[in-house]
Amino acid sequence: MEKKDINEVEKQMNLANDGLSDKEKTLFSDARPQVVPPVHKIFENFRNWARAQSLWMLAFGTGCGAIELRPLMTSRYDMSRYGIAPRPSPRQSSVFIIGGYASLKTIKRIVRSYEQMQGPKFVIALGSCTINGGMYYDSYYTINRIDHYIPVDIYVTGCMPRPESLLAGFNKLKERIRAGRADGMNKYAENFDWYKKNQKRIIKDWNMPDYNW
Amino acid sequence: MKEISKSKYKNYVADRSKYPLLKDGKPEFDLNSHMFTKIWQGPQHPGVTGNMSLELVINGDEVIDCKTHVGYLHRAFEKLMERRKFMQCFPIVCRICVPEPDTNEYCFSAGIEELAGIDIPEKAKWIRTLNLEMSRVASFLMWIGGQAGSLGMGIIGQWTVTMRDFWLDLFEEMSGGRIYHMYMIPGGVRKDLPEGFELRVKKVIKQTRELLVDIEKSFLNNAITKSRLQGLGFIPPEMVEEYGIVGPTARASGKPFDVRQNNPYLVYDQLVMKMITSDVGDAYARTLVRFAETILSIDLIEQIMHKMPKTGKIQAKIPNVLNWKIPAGQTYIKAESTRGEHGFYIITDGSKYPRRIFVRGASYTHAISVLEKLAVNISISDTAALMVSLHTCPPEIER
Amino acid sequence: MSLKDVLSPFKVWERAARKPWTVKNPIDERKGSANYRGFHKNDLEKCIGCGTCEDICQNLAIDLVPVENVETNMGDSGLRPMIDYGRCCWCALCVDVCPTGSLNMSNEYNWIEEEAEGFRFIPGADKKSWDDSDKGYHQSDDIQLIDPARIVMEELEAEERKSTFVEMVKGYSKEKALLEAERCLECGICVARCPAHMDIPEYIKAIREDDIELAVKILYETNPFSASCGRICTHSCEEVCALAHNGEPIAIRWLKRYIMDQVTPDQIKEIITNNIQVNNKKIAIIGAGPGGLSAAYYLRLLGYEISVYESKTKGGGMLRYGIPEYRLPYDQLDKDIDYIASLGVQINYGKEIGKDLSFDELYGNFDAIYFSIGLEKPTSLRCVGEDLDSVVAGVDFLRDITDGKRPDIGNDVVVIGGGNVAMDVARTSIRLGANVTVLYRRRIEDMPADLEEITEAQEENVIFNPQSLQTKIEKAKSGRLLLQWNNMKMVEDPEGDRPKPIPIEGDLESKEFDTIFSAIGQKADLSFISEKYEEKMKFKWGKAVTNQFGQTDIPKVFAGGDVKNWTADAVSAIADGHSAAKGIDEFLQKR
Amino acid sequence: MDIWTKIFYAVISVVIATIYGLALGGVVRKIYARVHGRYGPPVWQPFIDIIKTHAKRVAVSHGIMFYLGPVFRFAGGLGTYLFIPVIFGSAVFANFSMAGDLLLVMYFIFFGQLGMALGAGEGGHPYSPLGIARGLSQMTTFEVPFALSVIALAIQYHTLNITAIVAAQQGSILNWTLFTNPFAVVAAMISMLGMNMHSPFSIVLAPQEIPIGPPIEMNSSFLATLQTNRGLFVAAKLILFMNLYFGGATNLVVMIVKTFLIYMFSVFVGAAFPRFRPEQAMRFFLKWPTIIGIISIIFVAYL
Amino acid sequence: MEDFLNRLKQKVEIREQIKQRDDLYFITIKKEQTELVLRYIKDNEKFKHLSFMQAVDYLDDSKFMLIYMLYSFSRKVSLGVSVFIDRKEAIMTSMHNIWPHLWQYQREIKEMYGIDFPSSPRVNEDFILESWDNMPPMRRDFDTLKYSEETYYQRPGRKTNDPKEYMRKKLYNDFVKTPKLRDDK
Repeated sequence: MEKKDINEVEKQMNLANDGLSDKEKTLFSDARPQVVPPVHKIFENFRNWARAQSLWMLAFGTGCGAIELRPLMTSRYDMSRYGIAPRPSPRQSSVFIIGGYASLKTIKRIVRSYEQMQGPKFVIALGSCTINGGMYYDSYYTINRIDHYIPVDIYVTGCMPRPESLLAGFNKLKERIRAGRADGMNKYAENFDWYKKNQKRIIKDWNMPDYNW
Repeated sequence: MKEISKSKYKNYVADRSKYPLLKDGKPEFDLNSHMFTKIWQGPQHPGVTGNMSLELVINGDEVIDCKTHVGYLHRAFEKLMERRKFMQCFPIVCRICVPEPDTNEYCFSAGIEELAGIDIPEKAKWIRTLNLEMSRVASFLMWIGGQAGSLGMGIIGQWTVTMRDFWLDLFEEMSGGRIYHMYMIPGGVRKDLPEGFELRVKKVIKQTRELLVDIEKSFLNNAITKSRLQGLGFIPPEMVEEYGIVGPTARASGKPFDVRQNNPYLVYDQLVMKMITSDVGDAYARTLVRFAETILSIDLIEQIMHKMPKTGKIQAKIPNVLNWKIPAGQTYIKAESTRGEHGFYIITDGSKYPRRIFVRGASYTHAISVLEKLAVNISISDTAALMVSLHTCPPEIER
Repeated sequence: MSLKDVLSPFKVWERAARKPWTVKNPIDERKGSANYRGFHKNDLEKCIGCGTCEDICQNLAIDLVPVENVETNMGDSGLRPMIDYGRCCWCALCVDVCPTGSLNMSNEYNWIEEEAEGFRFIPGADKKSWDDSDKGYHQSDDIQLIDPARIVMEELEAEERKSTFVEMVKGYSKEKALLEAERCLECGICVARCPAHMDIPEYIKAIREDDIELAVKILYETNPFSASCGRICTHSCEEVCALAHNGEPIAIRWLKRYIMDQVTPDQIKEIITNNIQVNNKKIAIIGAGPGGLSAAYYLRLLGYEISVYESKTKGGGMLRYGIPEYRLPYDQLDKDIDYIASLGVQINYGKEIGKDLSFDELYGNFDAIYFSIGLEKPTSLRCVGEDLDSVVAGVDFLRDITDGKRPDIGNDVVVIGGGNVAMDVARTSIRLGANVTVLYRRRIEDMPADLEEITEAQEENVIFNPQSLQTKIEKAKSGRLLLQWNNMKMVEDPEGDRPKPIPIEGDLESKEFDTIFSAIGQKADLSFISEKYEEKMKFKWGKAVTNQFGQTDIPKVFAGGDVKNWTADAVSAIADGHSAAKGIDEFLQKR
Repeated sequence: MDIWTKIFYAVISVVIATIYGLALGGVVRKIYARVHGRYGPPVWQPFIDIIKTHAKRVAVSHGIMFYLGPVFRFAGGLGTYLFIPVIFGSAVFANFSMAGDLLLVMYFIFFGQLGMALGAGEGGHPYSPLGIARGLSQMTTFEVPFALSVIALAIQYHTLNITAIVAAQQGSILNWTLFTNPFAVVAAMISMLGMNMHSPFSIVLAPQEIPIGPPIEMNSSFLATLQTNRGLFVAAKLILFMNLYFGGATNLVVMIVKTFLIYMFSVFVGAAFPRFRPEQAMRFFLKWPTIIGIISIIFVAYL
Repeated sequence: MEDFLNRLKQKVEIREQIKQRDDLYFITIKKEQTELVLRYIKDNEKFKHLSFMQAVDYLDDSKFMLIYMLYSFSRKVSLGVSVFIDRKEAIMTSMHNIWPHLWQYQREIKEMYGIDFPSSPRVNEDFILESWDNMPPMRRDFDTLKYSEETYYQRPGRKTNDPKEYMRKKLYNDFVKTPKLRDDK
């Protein structure tokens, strides 16, 4: 009786990684994401302050929004003044900017990149397309709302949002981080099954590990 | 340019004997042999222009095989346009190419006007030309930054993108939008130029010219730039027509293909311009050609500002856009974008909706067939530079 | 590669000494340009909720929703656009297309939310910081996405039409009708304003798609007198047309006429096939005018046996006897009446209730009675000498013309009054070769007649003599009539009503005329109703008081049309007939 | 001196050097930003970055070596630093300088890279081995002119003790190696360009081709260790160069000015050029700097 | 240009010929003669540049139109060569031997319209779409809105009103129901 319970717990804890071949299964972890609670309040406040002051964003132009990231990165707007810097590797980034619509092919990469980012991680969704489909609401190949696939912290509307809006979005995100409200990573872990269900519903050829830690 | 002897290219024609057999011009490789590594560049990759990916098979640093994967930005524009009224397509088309939306706007509007039999007023033509040339400058500026950035010289990118931003300010003033201008509406343009616009254009032109001098000195006349780009991605003239190569890329290989001069549209026949070509055909030649094109576009803007009629109507009469039906017909409208021939093929069937609109972007062949061919046997360090030197723009490939 | 190539790149350091390009505080310092397409704002007062913005929006970003403090009325749907910024692409087509110009854009562009649900708002109603900004993208006159100008209707030239009773409006050709139909925005605000609530956008759409059959069907759903209405309707629908706010309204009336011009009576019978389930209940209808016959039409469709009693020899009522032929040719009226008669409606011409047949008899023999009689009794001029011989009531004159008589009215005639009847009389007199003067108490712009009637009359050289009150008519020595009038001045009404005419003391003028027409108003002749019923029915200012379905206080008796309505136009009478048909049906079903 | 005092002093010195190195990084970013035409991040940004990276809640590891990689790298930086006398004549900043420390330091410069290579290779990302291959091969080539230059120095000063080399340069500015053996300095400064991984020799970390190369999989505390090391290691290298070629420093201010100027040299070059391909870089190092290095040996040995 | 078309007419059957502009002509040819015509006008008539190749769906006629847009740099004229193929048997000869970059258009058309080009390189690989399991999306009988609504989540809470119906409800809801003479669509 006791043994069976453990099995069930394990089953729930571990992911099947059904999309992978047997050979690949050994290469990837089958662990689920875990909720990591914040540490003691004073420490956490300090850490949150540091997190807000040093935002490394993933250099992944998922849609047209990437075009306004360039002015923001360069001299006219100079986002480095605010501690924001682009970072090419998802492992080291903490902000994911969804630059507008995400096509079916891209959402797969978005999910993968998002999962590879180390928590705490934040998502800024740019443009109408991420909120309710935007002008591609009837397209067969773009998703309509990004918050069904990954947790989103900040929405910036516009088509495209100007660099200034984006900057304002970053400011809002900083406020949110400092207030300790930006815990998309834990939200993702808590509702993991729901997110996974939504993702798998649209990504028909799921040939990657269930969770890319 | 001419001092580069052809013998230099021999360095980049690899010794094939150490690699496996070629089949259909592509090597067959066995990944389990530990001789080859497969790596993906993109879509999450800073070196790839836009959102596309390269599947590279490498041996050491040398690329053995390259496959381009596109479709990450597929939004099904052509499908969406089939279920939108003619005027409703107008906000959509500019999204097809993000860095240079105006060419799309022009092609679409001109196609609709041709099929509906509308003649646009003279002033609208001049404003459209101005808009197109401004967008060329903006797009080229961004491209120079990309080319320098792909070689690791971020400074140029910082400068040019900033300068582009000053051009975007002009666009904003003119059309009310920074990136997506939505300015060339079927029938004309949406607003007249604001007051004092000419002065502000002149100011930005002055700044840009100064910056281009700086860039020429620091980037083009740079020993390392030359050593990286010369001989890279050599396109022989014979290849140009076979592969459908157009625009500056074709011109850098000595083929004078420029839609603006071969089949003048709008008011290009009233402007003085010369064909910029080079007979070298490598990435550095393309860089030089595009750089000269930037200056040419600025010259053209000055000419346009000088010759443009000061007053006049800016829109022809069009029917109620909600019920606009266009008689059945088909047409192909093309224009010269920064990447080359950009065209809209439009078929109407007499209803309120277009039957089919196809968008032909120059990157379609450049980024797939041509890139896949040129990328073989170069160093993996050069893939980004090669891709940028072909000036690919993914959204216009997959649309 | 040369030494120069190694040294020249160090030029980049020159930049380090210059001032950076960076904007210190972009969010505050960089507002959108004066022309920027930022967030929407809407002038709720100006907006009429027509939904054109919703139609043009290719993103389906706009919903029309009811808004507090905005009432629905005839020209305003009471709905206002709500914009979903999860859809919008800031193309500003909605701004360019807005027929009233109420929707505009500010130059604000910063909107950040932590929850995605917050991006929906009603511009104007939900207060936003940018509501008062005057910068941003506005509608301009430079471009037109909807054509504000109506397709010109061809008419006979004034000189030509002065001498003939041939219809003066030529009607749209197919191309022109299609072009005019193309202008329609399909908002549907006109439907509410039309007394008969005809489905105007739908039949205009049918024209656009060149589906005349469908169009005829739509017309007959609400109006069996479309051929006539297409010519003489007062077209109040055009007043509320969304396009009327910044241009000319759609020519709804002419388009209706265009539909009916395309079909012959036989074709109508083919198009509208009705399967009438006859029942054995009988209904009497008094008056074969538009009201009576439309009630007959709808009741017949419900299967009742209809007997229509008409005192004159032909049907059509005031359409025939009040409106001259050049405005409504009799064959068009016959077309409508014939179709109704062909359904099995029995029309008894020349039967006058109260004379040939008593009201009591009708009351006894029929299950229900509907009366819809015209206003034929002229009101008095209230001046000395109005009962002289050559002082003729306008309605009587028009009736005579319809009956084919050409009375001798002499060379100089005067028409007293400013309504449509006055105009008809004046213009008919012109066609008989007389010089016509119109005498009216107030100013020309105060005239109750349709504006186009007045302008057309002016084109036909009718002389207008406004601000004159007739005071005396007497026989002149020449045997003609001498009309004396008092010039008036307009005085502002302290209560804010329209200005009132006041006689200028002693400012009298007079002139000789051959005939004087009185056309200052008419009322219904109710003498046919026997006294015992008249007492039970209520009348107020000479108009029957009924419930909304035309039922009078006597349950079996229904009334409608001019005898009930203050508007007293054909389409209201038709609408009354329609609703009375429903009332009668319900009344008889219940019993 | 008591060994414990020495250790205590070394700890202080390491902390100061790390802070200095990181701050230098911040300053250099500001300078780059100026060339870009912008203001750039605050000078203390590198510190916040390190705190932030440490504050990550999850740290993905790919195995034991993955842990050891950053540790080796840090050990390399630490080792390099600990055997370099920072300030001539200062007890606190003398570190563990001893006879033959120059060889040890050169070994440690190499050691950190190798350790990093092991750890990064464990990450499993295909870009890591590519970056490692490039990094190690490039390092081998820039070590050649540097080694030649150091040999020249050893011949010139007849010692392998850095303190002794510094001591030999005291007295007059003309005693600096810069003036006594300019060829060795040129060769060493060129190889420093490669060592600092600024353009044109930054292909190892080139984000455009192999996104930041070897440390691509490094995250959280691993990355923080690497970042800390970057501060320390840069400081160590600069101090080494200052000691070997520019007469060392007798106090903190001189040290800061000199190392800053040395660093500025690579910044000055780095801003103006794009980067070489790996094989171009290797060809370059094995060509001119090596020749100059050999000349420098000939110069000191026979002239 | 007219000379050229006359020359071509002598060789093959031209079903339709349209002059759209001075620099744009369209001709329609028989499916069997496509390769012949394309080779001939490329090699002998200098229409060397292929701007694009695309398909158009004529659902009502149960046909696909394939169009090859050629351009001659010496004549400075574009020529659209169109071919009609049957919609049910959507197979076309691959022309990738004539232009080396034509295979990618054929690959796209295969994916978007389901027209097969046997022997065209990589024609069966995914091109733009990935893991697509529905009918080829560019076919006119594919309803993209329906697909999108069924597959992707719409944000709830949107409701709109038709002014006509809303005014009816508010102002004259008690007005008579009209006899329905129209057929419901």
